[in-house]
Amino acid sequence: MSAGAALEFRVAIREAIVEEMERDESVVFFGEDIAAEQGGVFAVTPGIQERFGTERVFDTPISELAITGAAFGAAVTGLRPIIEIMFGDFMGLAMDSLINQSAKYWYLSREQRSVPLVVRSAVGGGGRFGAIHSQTHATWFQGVPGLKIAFPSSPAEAKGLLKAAIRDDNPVIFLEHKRLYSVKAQAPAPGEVLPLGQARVARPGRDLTIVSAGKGVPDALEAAGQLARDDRIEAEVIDLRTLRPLDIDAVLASVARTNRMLAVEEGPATGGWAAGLLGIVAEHGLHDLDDVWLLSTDELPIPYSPTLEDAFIPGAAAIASAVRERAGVVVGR
Amino acid sequence: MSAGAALEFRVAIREAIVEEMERDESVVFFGEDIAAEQGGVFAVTPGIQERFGTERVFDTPISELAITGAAFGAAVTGLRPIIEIMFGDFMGLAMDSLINQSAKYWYLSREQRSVPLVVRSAVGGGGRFGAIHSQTHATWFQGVPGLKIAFPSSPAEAKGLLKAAIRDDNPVIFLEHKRLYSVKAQAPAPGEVLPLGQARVARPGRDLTIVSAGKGVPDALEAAGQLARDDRIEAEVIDLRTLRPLDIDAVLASVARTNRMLAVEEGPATGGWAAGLLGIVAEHGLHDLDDVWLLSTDELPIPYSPTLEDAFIPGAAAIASAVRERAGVVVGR
Amino acid sequence: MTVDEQIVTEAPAAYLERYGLMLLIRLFETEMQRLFLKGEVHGTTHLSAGQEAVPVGVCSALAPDDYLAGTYRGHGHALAKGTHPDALLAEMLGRVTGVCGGRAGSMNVIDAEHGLVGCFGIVGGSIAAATGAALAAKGQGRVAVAMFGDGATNHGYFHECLNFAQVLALPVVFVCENNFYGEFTPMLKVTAGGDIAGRAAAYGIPASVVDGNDLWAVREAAVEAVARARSGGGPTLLECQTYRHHGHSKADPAKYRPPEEVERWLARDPLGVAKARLAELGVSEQELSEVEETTRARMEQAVQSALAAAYPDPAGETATEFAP
Amino acid sequence: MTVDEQIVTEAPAAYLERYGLMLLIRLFETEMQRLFLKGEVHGTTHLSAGQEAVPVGVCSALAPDDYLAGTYRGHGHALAKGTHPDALLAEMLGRVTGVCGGRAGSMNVIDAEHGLVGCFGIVGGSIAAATGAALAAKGQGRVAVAMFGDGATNHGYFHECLNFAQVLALPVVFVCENNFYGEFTPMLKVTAGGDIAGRAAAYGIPASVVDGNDLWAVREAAVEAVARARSGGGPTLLECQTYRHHGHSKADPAKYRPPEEVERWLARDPLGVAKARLAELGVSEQELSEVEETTRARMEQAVQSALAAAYPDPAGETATEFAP
Ligand SMILES: Cc1ncc(C[n+]2csc(CCOP(=O)(O)OP(=O)(O)O)c2C)c(N)n1
Ligand SMILES: Cc1ncc(C[n+]2csc(CCOP(=O)(O)OP(=O)(O)O)c2C)c(N)n1
Ligand SMILES: [Mg+2]
Ligand SMILES: [Mg+2]
Repeated sequence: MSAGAALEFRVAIREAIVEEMERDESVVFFGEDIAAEQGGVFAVTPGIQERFGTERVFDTPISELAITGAAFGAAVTGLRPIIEIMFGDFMGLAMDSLINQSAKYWYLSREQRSVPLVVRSAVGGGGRFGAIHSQTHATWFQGVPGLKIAFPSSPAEAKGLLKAAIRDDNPVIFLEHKRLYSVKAQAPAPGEVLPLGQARVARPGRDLTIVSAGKGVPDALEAAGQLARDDRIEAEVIDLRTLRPLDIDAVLASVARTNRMLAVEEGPATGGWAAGLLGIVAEHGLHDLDDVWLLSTDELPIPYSPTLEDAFIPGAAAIASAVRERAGVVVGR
Repeated sequence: MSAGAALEFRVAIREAIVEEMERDESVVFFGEDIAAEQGGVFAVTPGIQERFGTERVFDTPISELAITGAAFGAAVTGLRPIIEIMFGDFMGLAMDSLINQSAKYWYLSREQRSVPLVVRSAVGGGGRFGAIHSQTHATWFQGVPGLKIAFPSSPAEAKGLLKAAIRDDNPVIFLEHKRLYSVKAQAPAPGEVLPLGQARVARPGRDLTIVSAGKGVPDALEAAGQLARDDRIEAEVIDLRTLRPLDIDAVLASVARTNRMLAVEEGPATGGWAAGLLGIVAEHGLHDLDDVWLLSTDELPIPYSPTLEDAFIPGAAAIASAVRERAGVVVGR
Repeated sequence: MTVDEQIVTEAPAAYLERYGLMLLIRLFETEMQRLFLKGEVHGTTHLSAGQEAVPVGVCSALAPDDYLAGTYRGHGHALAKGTHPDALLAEMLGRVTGVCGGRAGSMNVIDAEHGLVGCFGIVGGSIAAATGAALAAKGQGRVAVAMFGDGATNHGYFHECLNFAQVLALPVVFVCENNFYGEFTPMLKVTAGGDIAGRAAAYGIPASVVDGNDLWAVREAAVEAVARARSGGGPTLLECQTYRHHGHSKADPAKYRPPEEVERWLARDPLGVAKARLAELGVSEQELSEVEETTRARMEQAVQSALAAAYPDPAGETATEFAP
Repeated sequence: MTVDEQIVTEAPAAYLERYGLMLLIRLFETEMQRLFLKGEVHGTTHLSAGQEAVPVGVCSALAPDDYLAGTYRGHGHALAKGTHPDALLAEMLGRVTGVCGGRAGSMNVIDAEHGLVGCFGIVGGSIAAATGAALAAKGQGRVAVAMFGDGATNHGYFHECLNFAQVLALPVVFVCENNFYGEFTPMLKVTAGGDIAGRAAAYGIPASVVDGNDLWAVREAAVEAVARARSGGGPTLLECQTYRHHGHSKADPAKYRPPEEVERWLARDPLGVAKARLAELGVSEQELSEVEETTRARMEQAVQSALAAAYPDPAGETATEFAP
């Protein structure tokens, strides 16, 4: 990532859409209330309709089945749709077409056509939105071959990954953590497009590997800073970037160096991506491992009340103390 | 399981429904074409409407949103619905109400009401039904707190687990592998109700643990028989019975004895339940483990053509050779 | 007694009480806004000020143990169905005395004791919940009501459930609060055909367009629909035309609405309409102010008690994933 | 030239060719049944014998590069849109020469080269696929058609997509093949209102009821609807009433249908109807038999070539999860 002006996460998303729409006429963008003056409920996309017109950018009825199904149909006949399913929690309504049409088309058609399609949604807890506006839908889709799932951790990552997702010829589920929208950080180099399916070392370290994605990455980085400062523990932080495909090689390479791995997920352990990652790492790298464990949420819906929600979601402090408790004695100096 | 006459899997399901409907007036049963003379496309439920009348057993329009939503609404106001979503592949259409209404109600209402509800579907490949009538939807739902997921492996298990699911006060997703419907085996003791959330040792063994669910269990048992006979490898087979909650303790106890574990899933490794199980086992039992690995499917949709489908799905032979290849030298005698 | 007779012969006192309930909702929403700005209400909230006549009129036609499924814009739905304002407000503030112990929050309130099946955060979810409750209600002699917005009528839930309910002749009333906007998008822009009540014809369901700012009109339509449902006549769709005084949610200044339109609707504030009608019916200024005073005091008491309540202590929570 | 003029002035030869196509579909279905019983077709299959006039009439109104989305009962949809019978049959038999290399099978055929967006195994999926194709088609001067059954009109996909398409004035034609049953369940038992074409009014979409066993009637309605779509007039719903000669799928003997009903429909076999009409138009016996002979030979050739083809070799498959 080269130097640049500070970029807000929501603006990074907007810039990626605008740049790709300028680059390729076949990119279209639609969803509920995304074109209206506000530019969606998180004010991510104002001005885009004004810029590209109502044929390429439009509001739809509240119809998740139609939005997703229409995006599929359009994607296999020449357009490259970006759609917004406002909150990830609504993705259950959009699931059928994604898994039974978009995800399978390339294979079933014996490669007659691919399905260039991006589905953006706001995900995650911590915003006091309650149980039905705070979920992260990644795990509902992670087991579906043919889908990619991207989960950026910073403004620069958001821009680079979204540009990649729009250019990608496969259906990409794109997760935007709502507590990142207002984060400002270094902009990427102009035109930068990041690879889908390639994790990155967000912070090198020798004592253990912390793997996460989305909002978990800045939390892990903050925890790593605390651990380095207070406990002289040097944690390596891996940003998965995509949850499908999973860059197992990058994780294995890190674990081969550190021998310890903590996976941090804002979601329950059972059926979560973090447990699955541990499993695949154990399968391939068991003899490199001195310890592996998970930091996840309780096996409960996400609560509304601030006291409950704060205790529910693993943040930097929880990550740091998870490391201290389980590995402090062994790896601390 | 006590001795008894041979029972066909589809009849086991039917008997469970009939017995529970007789036992409890509030149990109702509806879905698409389940009441019609045929009793559903797999002829599982003929005669039930005749027996219990059209108020308690009825056919619905092709409306997965309405069926699942109505089942939820009925469950929190005094009925105990059993619904059929014909093929598991259609569960994407039924997902919203299950995850956003049924799964969260007990918690969000602060235990005002529970949601006694069972969702039956036919799942799995091997029937030449193609990519969109062969999926197993367990992993789409496994990460959703508040849901139970049962996956029986035999007629007796089907009957006992379905009776438990109907009596359970929580929403239970019930998977019926379509290649089990015609299996005949020992009937359970009359009135037997099996626990949800408790795995069972389907075959004891000292050399390694094979964990599976549903159709994978008879396959693993067959493989274990071959391995014992041909390779003098004694595999312990664990039938998970439910994929949520996961009976980690049972798996850990087995692995503590055998030190090796193979998880067999008819589905891809990425995002699958088997990888997640390995991960949680690794978290809690790393130092008991000499080896862990997965037998899963390619990361592709399920193909139609017999040659492709047969190669795609891991059966007994694939399980046996997976064990021979990875563990034969170490544990074989 | 016919429905009309029931409505007409009712004493004005009953309407005065309903006016009090409408006012309670209004005051509740005003407090919500004030408390939101003070940081006491968290996340987001959807106010129903301007729409009070709909839930109050509808619930006036229900028995206490009939079922109601409301939406994320649900404070009025809950209060009209009987949820205690103290418990509702405490829930909004995330306090342990909330009707759901602070777990649910503004969009997901459940109050089974008062027949509130729930408020549903998914557009269309209330339609499905009420359809299901009607399945149970059928055997219980009860009726179920779904509240939902104009935007929800474009959703698959609407279509599937109306068809399902009619096929099974379920005792359910579908009440569309048509406030002419779904979030920032005008109803006519996304609703083909432009006619919500008219959509009922597709299912052979009787429907009517109701002045949703007139308590009397809403009540009359609801009494008829509820009677039909209870007597085995199946579902009804009521399109109650109304208007929200605020934006969609706390973050929305609602600049997309033409000022003349807003003014026109403000001039027909359901509270004003009801007050005028009560005067016509001979209710005195003093009777009115008494009710207003009581209501204000009730609301004040709700605010005090909610603010005084503790936040839930995560360490003390005994939540279980599953019912035993 | 108006639509009516187009239809009327067309030479009988064009209809003779279409008759040949209908016959091809019928023969295809007959072979499918025979081959199923021989174990060459696997899993399940849904035959469309009796419904041939619908896809043939509809596709006769389309340009080759217009889009069609069909269903699991899709052999007729694919053949009418131009899929080669050899490639289609080979797909059914799971052979490597199949249009999808044997990967897709009976319910999921895709033939992009011929504008067949796909056959969709999810009820209602074809409606969504065509709606989406219409989004692209709009800028391409093309039209998209959705084929679906009566049962699909109770699905959320139907409602959401018709509304969506009308709001955006998309160039799409919604063709309901009303064969009066969804699996074993009579349409009237689960379809409130009992009127499919009538449902279009909810969206302000023009609709008509069409004799789906009369090629001429279907074609006429389709030509008009396609012209409307292509000229920016938006969607149309056509309810084509027809009947399937077989059960729902291979396992279904269709005993739930009253014998008189079956007989009534068999007496109006679309092939018979077409033959009689062709005779009226002056097509000779000999011309007819020539077409029949050619069609039979074409089908025979498809069977031979499909049976001669290899099964895919799993070891040789080069499938990738993702497009590069
Ligand atoms: C399925 C679904 N899609 C989108 C949303 C986001 N959303 C919340 S309210 C709303 C507008 C609903 O409009 P309407 O039905 O008219 O009800 P109103 O808010 O006007 O009362 C939208 C789009 C949601 N909650 N659920
Ligand atoms: C969403 C969904 N639900 C259920 C099914 C199972 N199913 C396949 S065909 C069918 C009946 C469809 O009836 P109709 O739409 O009238 O079409 P037809 O088969 O009569 O051509 C059903 C229920 C399915 N494939 N998809
Ligand atoms: Mg509205
Ligand atoms: Mg039909």
